[in-house]
Amino acid sequence: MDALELIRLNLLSPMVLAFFLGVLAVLLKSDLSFPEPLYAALSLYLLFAIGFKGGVELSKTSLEALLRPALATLLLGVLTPLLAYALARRFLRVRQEEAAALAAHYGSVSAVTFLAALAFVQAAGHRAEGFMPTLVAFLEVPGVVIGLLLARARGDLREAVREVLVGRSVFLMVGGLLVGFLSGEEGMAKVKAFFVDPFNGALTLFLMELGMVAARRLQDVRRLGARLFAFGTLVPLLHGGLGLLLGHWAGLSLGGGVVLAAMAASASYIAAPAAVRLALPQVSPSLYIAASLAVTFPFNLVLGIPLYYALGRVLWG
Amino acid sequence: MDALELIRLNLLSPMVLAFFLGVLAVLLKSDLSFPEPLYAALSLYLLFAIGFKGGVELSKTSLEALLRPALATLLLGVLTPLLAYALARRFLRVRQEEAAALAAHYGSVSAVTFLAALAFVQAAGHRAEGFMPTLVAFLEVPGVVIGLLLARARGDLREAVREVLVGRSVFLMVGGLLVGFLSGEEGMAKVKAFFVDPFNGALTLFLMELGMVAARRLQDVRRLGARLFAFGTLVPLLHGGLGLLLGHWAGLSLGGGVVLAAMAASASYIAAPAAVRLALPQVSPSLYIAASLAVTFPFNLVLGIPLYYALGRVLWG
Amino acid sequence: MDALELIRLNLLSPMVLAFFLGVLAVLLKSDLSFPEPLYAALSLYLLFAIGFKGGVELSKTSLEALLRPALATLLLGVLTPLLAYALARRFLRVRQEEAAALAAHYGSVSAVTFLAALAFVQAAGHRAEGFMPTLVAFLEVPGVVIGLLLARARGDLREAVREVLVGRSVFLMVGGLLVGFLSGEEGMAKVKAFFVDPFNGALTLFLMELGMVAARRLQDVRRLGARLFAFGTLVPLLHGGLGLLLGHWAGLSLGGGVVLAAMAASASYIAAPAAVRLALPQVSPSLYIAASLAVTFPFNLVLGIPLYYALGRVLWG
Amino acid sequence: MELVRLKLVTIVAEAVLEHRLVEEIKRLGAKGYTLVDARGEGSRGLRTMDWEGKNIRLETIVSEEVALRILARLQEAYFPHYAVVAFVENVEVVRGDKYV
Amino acid sequence: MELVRLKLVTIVAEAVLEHRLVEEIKRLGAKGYTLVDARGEGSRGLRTMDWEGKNIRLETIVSEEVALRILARLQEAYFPHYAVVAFVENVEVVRGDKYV
Amino acid sequence: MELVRLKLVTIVAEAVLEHRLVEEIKRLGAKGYTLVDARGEGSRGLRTMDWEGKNIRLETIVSEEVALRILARLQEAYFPHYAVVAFVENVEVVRGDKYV
Ligand SMILES: Nc1ncnc2c1ncn2[C@@H]1O[C@H](COP(=O)(O)O)[C@@H](O)[C@H]1O
Ligand SMILES: Nc1ncnc2c1ncn2[C@@H]1O[C@H](COP(=O)(O)O)[C@@H](O)[C@H]1O
Ligand SMILES: Nc1ncnc2c1ncn2[C@@H]1O[C@H](COP(=O)(O)O)[C@@H](O)[C@H]1O
Ligand code: NA
Ligand code: NA
Ligand code: NA
Repeated sequence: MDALELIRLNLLSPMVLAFFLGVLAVLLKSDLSFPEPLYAALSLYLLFAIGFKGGVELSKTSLEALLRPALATLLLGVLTPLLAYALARRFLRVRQEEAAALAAHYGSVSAVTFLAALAFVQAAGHRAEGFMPTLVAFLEVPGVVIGLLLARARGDLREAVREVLVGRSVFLMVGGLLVGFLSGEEGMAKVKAFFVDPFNGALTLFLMELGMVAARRLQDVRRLGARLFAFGTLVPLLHGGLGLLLGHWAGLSLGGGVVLAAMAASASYIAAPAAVRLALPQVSPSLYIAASLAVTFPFNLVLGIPLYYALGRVLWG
Repeated sequence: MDALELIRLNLLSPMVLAFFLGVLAVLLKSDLSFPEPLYAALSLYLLFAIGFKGGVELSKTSLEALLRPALATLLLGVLTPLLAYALARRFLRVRQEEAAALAAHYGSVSAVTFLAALAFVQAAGHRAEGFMPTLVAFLEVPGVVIGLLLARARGDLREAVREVLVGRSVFLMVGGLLVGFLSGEEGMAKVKAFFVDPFNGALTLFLMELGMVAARRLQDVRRLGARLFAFGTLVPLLHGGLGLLLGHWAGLSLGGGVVLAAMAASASYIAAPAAVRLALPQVSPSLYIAASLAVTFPFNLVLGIPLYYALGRVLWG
Repeated sequence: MDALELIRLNLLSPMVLAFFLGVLAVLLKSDLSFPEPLYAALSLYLLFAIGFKGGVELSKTSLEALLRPALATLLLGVLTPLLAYALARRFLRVRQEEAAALAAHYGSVSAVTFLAALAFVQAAGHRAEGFMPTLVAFLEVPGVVIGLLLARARGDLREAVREVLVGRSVFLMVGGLLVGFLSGEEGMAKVKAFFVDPFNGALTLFLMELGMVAARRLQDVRRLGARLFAFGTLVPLLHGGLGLLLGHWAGLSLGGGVVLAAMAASASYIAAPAAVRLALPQVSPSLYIAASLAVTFPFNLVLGIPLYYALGRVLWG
Repeated sequence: MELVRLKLVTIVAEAVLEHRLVEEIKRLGAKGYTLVDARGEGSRGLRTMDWEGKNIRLETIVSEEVALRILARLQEAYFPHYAVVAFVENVEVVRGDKYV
Repeated sequence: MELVRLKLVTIVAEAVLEHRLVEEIKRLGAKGYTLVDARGEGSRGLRTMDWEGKNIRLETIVSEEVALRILARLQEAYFPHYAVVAFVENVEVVRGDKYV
Repeated sequence: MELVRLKLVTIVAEAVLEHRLVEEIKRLGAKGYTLVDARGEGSRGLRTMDWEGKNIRLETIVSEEVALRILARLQEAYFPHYAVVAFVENVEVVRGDKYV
């Protein structure tokens, strides 16, 4: 399969199509809307389920296998926000705090991009390591911390770290991982029909909603101009490449490496915005939400993931 | 199986029983209530899922097979509102706008009746054509348009058409159809456990809620009298018969013909009420909501669908 | 398997682990929260599903088998509130209305404890009788009635009984039972993928939420002191033992006996609090909600159920 | 357009009282009300959205006389035991006869 | 800190009117609004949270002039046919120029 | 029945501020508050119910002094950067000592 074929396959998956359906709903001014609790329920379900699945897998792998991947992830967690910061300052020419806000977002992870990457590699016949959800937690935190440090927003730093660590995304994923790890295959047998089988369908609905939210942000991108668009596509390519290299170095499988690349390439739009909004109120949220949600997220979903996979196949040989 | 046996089978399905349980909850003044977002989530799920399933089937049929059924549906879309209008004027002796409001409802489709009919023919060992959800969209719009034209509510006509076309019911069903059509069997494999297997169960819960809503409208029917009751049962019989004939002419299978009949026989209570309420505010909503939701919907659910099936078997031979 | 092994198995089930994850979320001040409609939707689903499953089973058993178990349950319904009242007066030294409020709670049933017990005996390779959900309804009502009688809150008695009987928990469970009974195996085949297969997973999510609610009540327990803690663990042991004896006398299977014991041992925290709050406003709700939700519920979930099972195995031989 | 001065009574109470309070205010002369779900904190501690603790916020536009009757009834039967708060404001409405 | 006196107009209406009412008040000069979902009862009977009957509660802080314009428009185009209630209060705000 | 005049401060703000604002008003002397979820539009554009943009509507009954303190604090620390609106009304309550 060449890259184009991969992109086609990816484009025609129900998940990606549902995302575009959501975009369409907004463009056509449909009165379609997801009740807010449905959004919350789906994200809760998806995060816990992915952690749980990972935990069950983890219960079957040696913990020492986790060491190098964890190290690679922490390295990514330090490098990517700095990279994003430098690019934002030089390329977007934004103020220090604005660059820092962007760094916080591009240094941490979008859980849905992570899920989409998992689904993609699975559909391509590979499987990622069971501990990947743990790595998400490792990658989520440093990005936000370094972002706030770059903005010299020290006052709120401790609070911000705490908020990200026990924030619902990280908590649910790590919590699910723990539950899965402790209850193992036996536990899995009991709840598989709820947490595993319907997973991709739930993800499809969720992506429809995300498509609507992203489309509503499109006008912000337009206002902020082409540079933001370029920033939102180049940074993920850079971060994704870095993720592949480090993943390869860490001895991950091809599947795991691609997922790590997608994680590095993604920009948070749940944990980071809340932390940044509180700590850096002077930065307009349109800047970072538009960039991460309306540019980088669809880019990764549609082109990025198949691309990292194509590159990964070269790298893994 | 004779008609009585069919009715018995239908009556004892979990879906129909759940509807009556909902009615009972209201009669017993139980404090049972569905949180509004659950209602919204279920209807979103059901509409998208049915479209999706249809789309996957459609990806396996030639599009020319769609031509005659589409024509038959458009014909129904023009005839049924006119018929309903004439009957309302002559038989119910209501004012012009009131008859027009009723025409808009009885000319378009109730998505849940459509779903119930699909489930019924499936349980009876048949299957409807994959493109039926498309036909729902074709039938939904003309009814409302003609209804408003009959009321001379021209001012809002374009707006009303747009609202029905991109309104959530049509949008979700057609959107699901597109997603299913494009992602095909491969897509289906990924999300079957979410959109297909649990479908009837979700429909059961939804019907419980509809039973509660319908029961709350029962007092409106009582106030409006026996004529409304007669109108709400005779019109579906007429429209259902017409639907069977046209479906047969169009070359649909028995399953498809019965579903088309149920569609024609049903009265909208989502898209039409919103459009009519805005365009014809002088007509009391109790009139059309009570008729379509508290009379026609249960009639179709309990008696109508098995009846159209029994007639269909004669017609199809 | 000895008792310790049973406790270990129980502790490591996803359901129990999820409960503790919920507790942890509150202790760590995570911003995790369940949208209220999700809580309502899950409880609606669980109650109806359990009734439905029971109803289908019931349709295969002779109704006379129900007689003695029903009698045993009614006996429990009278004895347990009186016992709880006496203990509360003597041991906790609370006022008459306070003891009565506690009696109402410990005399009726916690639906989730019931579900957890069912899941436990099933995981241990047994099965409870299909009519158990009916028994829940029988046990739910007398407790509240006798509780209010003990408080001499006669004025509201009839209203309170009606409210419990048609209150959503009893109504959904008995309603589901009816639907299951009438639609039988054929109905089951249609909706199994929704109401049966994903059940334990949904219960897992629900228990996470309950863990959060219980943890928020922990501070109330601390304020009310060690006596309340002792009361909240001794009463279930007593009631559970009584339940086992009566279940054995009634000829239930081991599985059914253990579930009946767990029912007797449990304290209501849905139907009873609402009824008691309205009828006995002078009693602070912290007293009974903390006792039943933050002490007795986790006690039963973690230790009680395996214990009743261990005892049951002795008794059933 | 003629504006009429009336009273807006707002009651915040634990959700379990919804039906009772609606009955009470109707009995005391209110012709309508508007209700939203709420959460809050007061002397009895945080009332979260948990089923057992959520609040409602009930508004009714009434004549001064009915407003006083409602407050008196609340003071007598609800303030002592239940988590209830109420306040009164002056409002102006069109179609004043709709509310009295 | 300087407080400015303005009018708070509250409109309770059937949910189907949401978009229209928002357009109307903006057209008539409102610079912002706040909206919550509600349920209620009035002369047209109980409006529950069922999709077809839920209410919205819309608030907007405006100058007296705009308030009167909004009421006049409601009286002309909405009160006769729709389930709509509206009332006006005096409020004090900081940064009064934000609202006019 | 004695009615006491107090101030009702209503704050509409982006939801992310919920915890902070509750802390602030308590620190400044509020004895309770009532909170509902809301959506709205103002100078910073539409704030929908999407997680990142929803609003809260917070009410607290306080003495005039506390009301002014709250407004001052909002003006100093919130108005410049956050999407926040606040207004003050006169209300009458029974049991005035509950609120001060
Ligand atoms: N000062 C206040 N301002 C606004 N709402 C209040 C105030 N005090 C109490 N409440 C509301 O009234 C409910 C019951 O108050 P309480 O009886 O003091 O616990 C609380 O949950 C709040 O929603
Ligand atoms: N007196 C009232 N006080 C507060 N809200 C009211 C009042 N009357 C009506 N409403 C609200 O306005 C809506 C429409 O009222 P109506 O047009 O009288 O049916 C009702 O559903 C209530 O939410
Ligand atoms: N004039 C107004 N009347 C009522 N609410 C307003 C008004 N202006 C703003 N708001 C509310 O305050 C929030 C923030 O406003 P802003 O800071 O102007 O974007 C909006 O989302 C609205 O909910
Ligand atoms: Na990243
Ligand atoms: Na029709
Ligand atoms: Na009990």
